[in-house]
Amino acid sequence: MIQQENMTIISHRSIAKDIYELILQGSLTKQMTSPGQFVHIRVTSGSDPLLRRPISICSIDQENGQFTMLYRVSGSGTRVLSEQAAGATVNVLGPLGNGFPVEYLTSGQKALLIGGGIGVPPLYELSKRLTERGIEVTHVLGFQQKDAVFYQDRFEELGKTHIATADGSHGTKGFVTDVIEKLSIEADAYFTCGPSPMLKAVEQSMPEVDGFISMEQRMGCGVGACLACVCQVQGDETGLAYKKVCTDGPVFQSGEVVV
Amino acid sequence: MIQQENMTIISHRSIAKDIYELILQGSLTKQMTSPGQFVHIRVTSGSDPLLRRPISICSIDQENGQFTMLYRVSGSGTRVLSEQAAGATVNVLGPLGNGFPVEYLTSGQKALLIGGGIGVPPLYELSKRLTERGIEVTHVLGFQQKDAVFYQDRFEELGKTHIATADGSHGTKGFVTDVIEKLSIEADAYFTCGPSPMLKAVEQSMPEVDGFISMEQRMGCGVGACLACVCQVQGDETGLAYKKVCTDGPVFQSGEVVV
Amino acid sequence: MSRLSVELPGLTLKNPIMPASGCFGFGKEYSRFYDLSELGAIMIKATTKEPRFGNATPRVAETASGMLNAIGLQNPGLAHVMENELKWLEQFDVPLIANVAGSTVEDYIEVSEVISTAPNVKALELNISCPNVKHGGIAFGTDPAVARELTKRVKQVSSVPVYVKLSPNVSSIVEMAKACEEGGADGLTMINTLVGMRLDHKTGKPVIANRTGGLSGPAIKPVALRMVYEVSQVTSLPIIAMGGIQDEYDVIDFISAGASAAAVGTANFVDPLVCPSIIEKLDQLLQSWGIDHIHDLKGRSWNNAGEAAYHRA
Amino acid sequence: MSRLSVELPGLTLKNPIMPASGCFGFGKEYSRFYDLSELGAIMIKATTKEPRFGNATPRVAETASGMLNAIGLQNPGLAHVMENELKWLEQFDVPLIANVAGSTVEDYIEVSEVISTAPNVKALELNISCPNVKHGGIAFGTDPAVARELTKRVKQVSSVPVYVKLSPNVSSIVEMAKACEEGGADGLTMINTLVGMRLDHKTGKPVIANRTGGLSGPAIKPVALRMVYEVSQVTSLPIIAMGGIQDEYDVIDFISAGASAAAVGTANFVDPLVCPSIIEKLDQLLQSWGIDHIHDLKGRSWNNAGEAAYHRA
Ligand SMILES: Cc1cc2nc3c(=O)[nH]c(=O)nc-3n(C[C@H](O)[C@H](O)[C@H](O)COP(=O)(O)OP(=O)(O)OC[C@H]3O[C@@H](n4cnc5c(N)ncnc54)[C@H](O)[C@@H]3O)c2cc1C
Ligand SMILES: Cc1cc2nc3c(=O)[nH]c(=O)nc-3n(C[C@H](O)[C@H](O)[C@H](O)COP(=O)(O)OP(=O)(O)OC[C@H]3O[C@@H](n4cnc5c(N)ncnc54)[C@H](O)[C@@H]3O)c2cc1C
Ligand SMILES: Cc1cc2nc3c(=O)[nH]c(=O)nc-3n(C[C@H](O)[C@H](O)[C@H](O)COP(=O)(O)O)c2cc1C
Ligand SMILES: Cc1cc2nc3c(=O)[nH]c(=O)nc-3n(C[C@H](O)[C@H](O)[C@H](O)COP(=O)(O)O)c2cc1C
Ligand code: FES
Ligand code: FES
Repeated sequence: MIQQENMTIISHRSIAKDIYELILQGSLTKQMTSPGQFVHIRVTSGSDPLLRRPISICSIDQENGQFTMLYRVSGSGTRVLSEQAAGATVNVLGPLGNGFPVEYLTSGQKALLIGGGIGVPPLYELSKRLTERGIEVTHVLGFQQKDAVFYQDRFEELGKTHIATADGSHGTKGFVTDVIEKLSIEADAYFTCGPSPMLKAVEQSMPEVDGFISMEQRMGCGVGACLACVCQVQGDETGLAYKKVCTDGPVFQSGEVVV
Repeated sequence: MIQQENMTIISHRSIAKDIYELILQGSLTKQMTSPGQFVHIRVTSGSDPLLRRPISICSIDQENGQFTMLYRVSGSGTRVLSEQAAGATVNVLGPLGNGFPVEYLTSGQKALLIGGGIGVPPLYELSKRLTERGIEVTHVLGFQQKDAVFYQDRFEELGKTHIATADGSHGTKGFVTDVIEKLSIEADAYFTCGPSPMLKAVEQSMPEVDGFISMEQRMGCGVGACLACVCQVQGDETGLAYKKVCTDGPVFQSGEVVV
Repeated sequence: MSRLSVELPGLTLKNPIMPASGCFGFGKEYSRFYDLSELGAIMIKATTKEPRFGNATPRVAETASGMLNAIGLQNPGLAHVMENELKWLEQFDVPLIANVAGSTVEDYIEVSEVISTAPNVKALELNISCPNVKHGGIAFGTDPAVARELTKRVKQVSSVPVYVKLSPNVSSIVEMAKACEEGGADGLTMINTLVGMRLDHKTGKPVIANRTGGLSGPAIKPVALRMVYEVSQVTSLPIIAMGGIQDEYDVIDFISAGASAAAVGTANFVDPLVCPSIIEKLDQLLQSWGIDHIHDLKGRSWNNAGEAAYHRA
Repeated sequence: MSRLSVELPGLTLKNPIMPASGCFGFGKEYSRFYDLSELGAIMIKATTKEPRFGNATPRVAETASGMLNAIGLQNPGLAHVMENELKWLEQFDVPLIANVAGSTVEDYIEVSEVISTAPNVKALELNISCPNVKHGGIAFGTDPAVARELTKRVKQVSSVPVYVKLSPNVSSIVEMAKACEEGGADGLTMINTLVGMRLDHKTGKPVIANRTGGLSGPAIKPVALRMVYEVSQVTSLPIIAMGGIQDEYDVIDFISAGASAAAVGTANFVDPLVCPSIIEKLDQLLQSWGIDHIHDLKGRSWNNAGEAAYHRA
């Protein structure tokens, strides 16, 4: 069931250049079960900015009824959000969408988690779930430059972690696919989230491996009603088959939709 | 000279039903000299609400570089303002307009200050200035009902203070003009601020006394450029003479403009 | 009779609040939030003869107090809508207003004739004002003669009353309204979106794939209100109003401007529970004002309705 | 030559930023905030033959991300403007664009003929789009034939280039633009305000004494941008664009849409220093993007201008 709630800010801090970590508390947390799902955030009670903002669930703490989001300040909505202090409330709608299938792999198998920039956050809860199930996890995380890197230590606690930066200021210089090729990392399945060009490159670089891809799209409602967020199904020539990122996704199996 | 400044909130609290007291600090305070002037407040950096809000200067504390505003939460702008906490900044443009002429009376003369609702605040600084000059001040303050009354004690410290409430829940039942008539208060000049019907009633009830009236009008720019806030000059048949409340006022001599 | 119940051609409404077309799909998604039977009516997503995929993405962009959309009338087509969506909606006690779109007069006629026979479709809403399709749509909505003719033709085949949805992108909305009235329309719905655009600051290119889109949300409310005010004074047709409605006060404004009922579009995206919330608060507000029926306030911006009621309050 | 300097018919602009007519009076008030010589130009308040008091108050009302105004062309009349306001403005090194209004063609002609002879008036802006006066104003702005004829007549008497200010309250702004071009206009300014309305929630009556008013501010930017985008592709006239501009990015958007310069209206009320602030930040932004001249970005929403510049950056 989808709900909306005014959740309380427990902690709110900058963890990298323009990147904020926001911890929220409320009963909605109970509904959050699948890594890769997202919430739809209302940043003001006024009418500017008007629309909600989709942000991935990065980490769930059922014990304390809290969950964590990481977000980048890029426009008006995230800027307003970043000005909220602990104690204030944020209106959250969710959890929305279908997350990554944690059950797809079994103990002893290998998972490759590939994240780009602000696509990295949902992989954190996913990695926790996979490692809990005894799956061996390798992370390849791409960032713009050194000061944009976040959560490296947390990912390292869960498994091998390779960092790539576009300008080479930290880790390997280049893209995540460069790292994957260079190290010829093997995996029984990959799970990826990030900008479309990255998703496309990842899908093409491992055609023989099963993969799960989290898509981004501009959204209106976030609940499947407005048809803002559609993407096309691969191989559909009519153009009439389509999927909604907000409710059919955001996670799709590789080959399912046109990235 | 008019300036604008992001002033810091020193204190912000509710002092009566829907009435807030806001104390701001900044170098702009230095410019504030005349009681009855107002500031133009921007309550958000977003575009809703868009326009500034005119609020009177209630009290000036040059020593600490602070001034006080009292305002009533009545719509979207004042609601947003009321949510700002101490430590935050508020963008203030001002001081604007022409205030009450403190020099109009001399020591030993009698002043009658008549305020209605949210027109009461500017009379506080005025009363301080007048009493400092040795003028005997009487206050007649009208409110809707008991829980809307504010600053009664402060006014009492400065001079005789009569309260009227529309429903009789505090002080005299009725309007400020009822009190003035009943007590046949004498004065060398009156100074008044409040809703137009009150201003009109006051002007009519004391035709023989010199008076100064602070007008309210919807504003755009607040600096004299947009012509939103015009009022007509009494006796002007052409309709071409006019005054701008924001720059020619808000205080006018009684008989000068059409209330 | 309740304070909120309203009778309109073809429509017996528990209350005058309904989601606007295209902002509520065919109801399924929002049925996860509340019982759709609470609604006055539902204006379903535009239906065309054949299925349509609509425009490329991005299809939406945010603007100051508003949003642009260019969905492009994506829908599964008449047959599918009849067999699936409308059937599914039969479980709810709520009248449907079917939004009909097309590229040619014949398209409109075919869809209208068929969809008006569905048992829960109580009225049609001719979408002659969609700014986001190349053919038809808005062309029908800017030429009075074309609008009159289309209305007349559809009236001949429809089994239920016909409302025409007006476009605000015209020099005179009054002329358009009169033309529809002459064509035999049973009511008007207004307004559809204003044509607008957003550019990407860095590239300078349109954010929306379709380049332009339809502007909706609170930003357009002043324009919508003015148009309802103008039209309600010159036609006798009932108006279902929309454009930026977010709360019960916005509904009161449109009723005061002369509307008989109100539809909520974009606000559903901001708060999925907005419709039931408005219904509840509207009732409370009228009660606290001592207003017996919402139509006691109808048109009071230009007539004297509600004066007595208001002063009594 | 600087990154921001722009040449337009009659106008040599240090930068393409100017306050929009009616939002800056005749400059006196804002001269207390900064040196008016910093501005690209000033579009002065509408001037009519005779003095006008304008409409009753309230004259403004706020709306979501916008405002309504119905000032009603209040101004001290042609003679007073010539002798006082324009004279006073001569102390600044800034070209003036005189906004001309009237109720009849003859009014426009008389004012244009005289005001165009003032030494600092470098161009006229025909206000055929004011929604807030009973006679004239918007009537001239919604009929292409009338607009063409008026333009032609004014061109015959004006000593300086003539820009026509277009109303957005039309079915086709492209038709209006073409008509003005045919009439011999030297440029276009767009857009004026959208007609809108706000009601008092409690009484249901219009907040503005004139009942309807002109909607301006960020709310209308998407509509303005779309119209500039459409018009710039079909006429060769330079466009001075306005509608919701608040910062340097908004200016870039309008230039990308096809405008040659930009005017700032409502934003002056929000921040009296907005014009000089935009000028400074615009220069910095272009520099940081490696753009040599702002017109390298002109029309890039629909042409390939700026592609090279952008990729170089
Ligand atoms: C399923 C999903 C999960 C996401 N998870 C995260 C996350 O965990 N952390 C994070 O920082 N970002 C995430 N994003 C991207 C995030 O939604 C955008 O960065 C954010 O909406 C931008 O808002 P703004 O106010 O900063 O920008 P503005 O430019 O003011 O936004 C204007 C409009 O465009 C939309 N928009 C802008 N950029 C994007 C984008 N990249 N994707 C979708 N809509 C966009 C906004 O939602 C808004 O409607 C996610 C997006 C999706 C679809
Ligand atoms: C010179 C002057 C001094 C004032 N001093 C005070 C004061 O000290 N304390 C106080 O509480 N109020 C004062 N007011 C009134 C105050 O400006 C309004 O109450 C306030 O603007 C309402 O804003 P809102 O966001 O609550 O209401 P909204 O209804 O959201 O306002 C919408 C628009 O209407 C305007 N508006 C609404 N009511 C008024 C009004 N009564 N007068 C002028 N504009 C209005 C707003 O400024 C805004 O532009 C003063 C007004 C003027 C002109
Ligand atoms: C995403 C979206 C899709 C829409 N689709 C349709 C549609 O299919 N048919 C139609 O007549 N109007 C459509 N509209 C217009 C709305 O029904 C409504 O007229 C408009 O949005 C103004 O109301 P609002 O401001 O409350 O959204 C759509 C609007 C939006 C935002
Ligand atoms: C208070 C006010 C007065 C205006 N007066 C005039 C005027 O006299 N002549 C005119 O052509 N436009 C006038 N306008 C319209 C503006 O010049 C401008 O076209 C419009 O406001 C859109 O720009 P903005 O959104 O930046 O305000 C006025 C606008 C406002 C807000
Ligand atoms: S965002 Fe509305 S359908 Fe996906
Ligand atoms: S508010 Fe603009 S002139 Fe007074």
